[in-house]
Amino acid sequence: MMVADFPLWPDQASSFAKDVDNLYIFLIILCGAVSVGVFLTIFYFAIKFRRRPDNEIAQDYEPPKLLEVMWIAVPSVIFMGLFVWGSWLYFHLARVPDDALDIYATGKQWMWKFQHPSGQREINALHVPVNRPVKITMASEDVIHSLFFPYFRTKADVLPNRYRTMWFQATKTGRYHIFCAEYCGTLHSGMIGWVEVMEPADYQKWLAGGTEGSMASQGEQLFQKYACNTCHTNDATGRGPVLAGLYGKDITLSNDTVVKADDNYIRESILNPQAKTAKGFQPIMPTFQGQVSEDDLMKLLAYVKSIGPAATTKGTPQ
Amino acid sequence: MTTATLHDVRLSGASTSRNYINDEYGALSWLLTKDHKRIAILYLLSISVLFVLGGFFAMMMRIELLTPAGDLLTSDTYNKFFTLHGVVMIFFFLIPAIPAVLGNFLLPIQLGAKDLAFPKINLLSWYLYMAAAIIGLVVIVTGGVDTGWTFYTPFSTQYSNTHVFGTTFAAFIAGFSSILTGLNFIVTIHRMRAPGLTWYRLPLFVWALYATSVVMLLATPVLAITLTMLMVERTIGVGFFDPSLGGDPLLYQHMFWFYSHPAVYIMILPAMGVASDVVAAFTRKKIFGYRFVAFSSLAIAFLGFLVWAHHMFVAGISVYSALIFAFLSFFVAVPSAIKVFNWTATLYRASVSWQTPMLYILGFIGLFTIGGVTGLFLASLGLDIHVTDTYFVVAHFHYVMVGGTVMAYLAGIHYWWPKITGRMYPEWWARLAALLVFVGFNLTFFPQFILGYLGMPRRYHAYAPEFQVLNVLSTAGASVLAVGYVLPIIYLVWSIWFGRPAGPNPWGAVGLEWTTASPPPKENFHETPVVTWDAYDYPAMMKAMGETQNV
Amino acid sequence: MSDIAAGNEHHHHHPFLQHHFEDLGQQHEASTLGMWMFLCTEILFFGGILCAYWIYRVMYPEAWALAAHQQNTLYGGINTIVLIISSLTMALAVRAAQLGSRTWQLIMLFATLIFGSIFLVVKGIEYSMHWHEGLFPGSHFTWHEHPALANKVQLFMCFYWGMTGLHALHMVIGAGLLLWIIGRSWRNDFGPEYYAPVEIMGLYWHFVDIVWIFLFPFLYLIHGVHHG
Amino acid sequence: MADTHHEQLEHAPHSHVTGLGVYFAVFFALAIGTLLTWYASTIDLGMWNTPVALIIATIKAVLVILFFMHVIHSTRLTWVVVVASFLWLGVLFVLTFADYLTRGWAMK
Repeated sequence: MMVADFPLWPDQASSFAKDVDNLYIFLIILCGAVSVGVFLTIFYFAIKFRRRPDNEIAQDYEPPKLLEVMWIAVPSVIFMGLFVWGSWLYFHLARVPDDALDIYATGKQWMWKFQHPSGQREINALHVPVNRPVKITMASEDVIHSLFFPYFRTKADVLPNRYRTMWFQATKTGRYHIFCAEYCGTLHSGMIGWVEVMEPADYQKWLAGGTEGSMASQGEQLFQKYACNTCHTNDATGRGPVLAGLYGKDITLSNDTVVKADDNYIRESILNPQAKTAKGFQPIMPTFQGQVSEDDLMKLLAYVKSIGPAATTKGTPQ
Repeated sequence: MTTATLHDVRLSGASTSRNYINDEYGALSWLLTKDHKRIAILYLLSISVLFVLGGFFAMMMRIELLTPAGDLLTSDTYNKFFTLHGVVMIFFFLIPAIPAVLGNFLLPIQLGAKDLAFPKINLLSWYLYMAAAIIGLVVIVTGGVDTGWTFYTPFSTQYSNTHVFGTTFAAFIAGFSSILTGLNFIVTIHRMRAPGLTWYRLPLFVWALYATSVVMLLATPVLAITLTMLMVERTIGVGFFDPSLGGDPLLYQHMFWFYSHPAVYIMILPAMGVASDVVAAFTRKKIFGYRFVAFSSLAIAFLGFLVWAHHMFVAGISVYSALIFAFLSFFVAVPSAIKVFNWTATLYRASVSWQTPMLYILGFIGLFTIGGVTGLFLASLGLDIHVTDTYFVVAHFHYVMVGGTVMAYLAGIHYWWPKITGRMYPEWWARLAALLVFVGFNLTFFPQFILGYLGMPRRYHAYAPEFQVLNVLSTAGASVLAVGYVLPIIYLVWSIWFGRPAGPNPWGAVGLEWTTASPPPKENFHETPVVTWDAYDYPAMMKAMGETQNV
Repeated sequence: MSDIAAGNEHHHHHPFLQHHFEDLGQQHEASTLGMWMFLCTEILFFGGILCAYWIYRVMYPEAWALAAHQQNTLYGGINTIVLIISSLTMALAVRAAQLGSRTWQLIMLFATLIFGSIFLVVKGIEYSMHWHEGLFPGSHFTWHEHPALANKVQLFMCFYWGMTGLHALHMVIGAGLLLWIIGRSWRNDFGPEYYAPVEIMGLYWHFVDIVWIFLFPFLYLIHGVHHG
Repeated sequence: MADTHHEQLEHAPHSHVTGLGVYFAVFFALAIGTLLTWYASTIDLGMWNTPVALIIATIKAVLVILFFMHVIHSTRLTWVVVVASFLWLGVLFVLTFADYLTRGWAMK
């Protein structure tokens, strides 16, 4: 660990750590100046105008009313600036780059499980390559957790029954904390781990170590195991929609509303298929609620993604 | 007429024979009292006990956090302690502290009324509070609760094995107590003001209590229904926020924070009211920008309802609604800034007395400022992602709640102690305690800002070793703070018997409460006062004093 | 100033004037204002669960329509009318108190109590039907018609029981208060000078009526069931 | 003299007695509203079913508040209290829906 003796902030190990720290430092200077200013002013006044025999009665003095206008207007303008700055950062953190490396995370009491597209699985540890955007798709198996990477200055709550995504781009190799930041029960403080940022070559080497095949291929096996392929055939003859090229597209439902076939749609369509049936198909698919684990769901999702349009139209990520 | 009435400020109330304390005797005369002053005393006693209890949990946590490993308490015990610390301090201390003790005692007197509009309901509020407190104590004794004071689902409804039902039920009942108090205050302020006491002649403490009551009335019912839904879900096993039925745990958070964010203002607004009264009394000056300060209380009460989801920026709300809430969150800081600047400006060319209440309030202004500006860090969306759910948040709200509310509560207790008991507290000890509280507080909570930015999450029983130095500092500060809190309990109790008799107006302050005897008679005033002067009209009073040679 | 002191001595000492009020007018204003404040909290109390209801209704329109279709519109409709009648009789009871007619007061208060009780009995019948149909949420919940929507129908039923249950609880409390008011009315406590308790009772009762005015269409009458 | 201190306050209970006709008229309006809302639910109004039900219910509630609860003859303060409660309820609805209705919006 490269911890200085008495650090005031953690290492800047991601592409936006510096941006977050800049806003932080700006706010410290601004707010420090205001706080110290208020402290000094009140103590200066309290001493200078302390009660003395010749000062039993306060002087009949009213400061100019213009002051009121000033200290309403000036903070308001500063706040607008802060709002814009903070929101710019927030959008930056919410907008996942297209070429990000997909990693899947599951939170459960009290561990973090990560799966790599190539099939590696790890618990309370995460290996990522340096200088490459990494997108994490997350769900919880039980209560709400929060995946927190302090050295990357980012975190996101992990919810049951819903996928969320977060991303970061590590800029420095090393070993950094992973914390759970949303209280989740007895061993909340033990739901911690390490993220290992590696040189791309080392990451490739690490990936090559024992695996049961890529997530997508494991998903494909599950696709056959659960007999999904009997209805979701590769041509339009099946009783269910063709899944190839489906991911990310707009789908018209039986009630004529249009939804996007995103992570959460795929998830819901597996667990509760009749909730949003595609137009032109009978709501005959059985539910898989309680039969597919979160890990397997993510593999199925990876498989559906792998046969999505991105697989054919978009080039290999840089 | 002005001079005549202000003249009374110094002269009336000389007769101390009959007052609300010695008017009747016996336990029943207290337990069945409808006198707002006696009910305030009942609250004072019960709240003090619960404050000590909440402080005990805090101290145990601080001792546990001396070392990185979780070695003193088990994880479960630690989790229960931080939950109980939060529940006890928020629902049983901070929310009722200033309104139910100081507000109850002083509101009718400051209005020149004989009592609150609904004395029986006032007593009922206290019984509800006690019922809630007793349920809470039963929960604690029989095993506690470990959900955090926020009771987030689905942990609270489906995973926790502790007394979630009992605790939420206690909070529910305490909520009713708070609603009834707020209702009583609003009706009293509207309908029971003394002749001549127009809105702009009201002390700012009354304005603050009015704004507080509005928040109590409009926010608390939503907590009540939310906790009811939670209790139902916990009892029948499925329910409103259950993800497996398609329910959304974030909806619980929305509804919870619709109450619990405004609840922050229930805790801080009365503190601001105390600050205004104390600043005026110890500078002998009208508060600069009286109307701005008065209306900023109402502005806070209103804006406070529009910002709740800033507790949920990483929880999974839509990015666009996060923008709305962040924008509004910045603007709730404006009225607080108005107050701070106006208090500061009031000191200019004032006659500042360094007596204990003023010491607390000077500390309050500074610490509240720090608490307020660190809120800007949390409202800045991109930065909030990093610091939310860390010790930064813990430090921020302790600066507001302890540096703000508790300091102001102590200021108010000292300021009105002579009125409540008729006795002066020992000034030297009181100043020492104020100093200890200030130093101990900063030592406890300032390191936590740094800890938070370094990434130490909240509610951690064990932590990474590099966080230890700051945690040790924090624990050291907590022990100083504890001494600072124990001292007033001792000397205030001592002063009831041995304190110097105070007389009706020991501070030379303006206000209806200082025109009646200390302690006040049962009916507050021997005859209904007629108000002809503005709040904090010190120049007029000083002139009156000069004329009667009665300094 | 002496003028005012003199004024203070001229209270007409009505037996129900509390010591800390100047006169009955102030007391009446304070108590109705207090009741309105209380109703304001009630609006937000029911409003909270309504907000949750609407969030899910927008999220799951089919399930909501399907589940509302299971409710017995006839019973719900009868109850709505019954409650409106009871509101009318309550309003007339307040009027009788204002006009000082003890007989009409008692008749109207009794009528209100009876219609309120009819409402509760009908509600009880509905509850027992739903219970036997397995429509109570929890481990015994049964639903076969449209299995894919079972969970969300159960979610709706949580709201059905929760909202009507809270409403029924308010009705029961209201009936208890009515009994107390009837007792005082029997003792001839009320008249044109002093009728605040009857008026406050009325405010409460009408509020409970308003809640039902919204619950009826929300829980019984959602259009849009597509049987597929 | 005792009554002049309270700005908005008249001294006797404000005893406006509403006429019987008004009470019965409101009652019939409420009954018709109930039938109407039931009838509206049985026919397909497209997207208008929900708004129609809401509008009828709101009109009924307003009638009860104004006439049965005497708000129409009450002090300004009572109006403020009534309006404020619905305003705050509106805040709860609008800001909560602001989250749910924009969750699906894509990030550009």
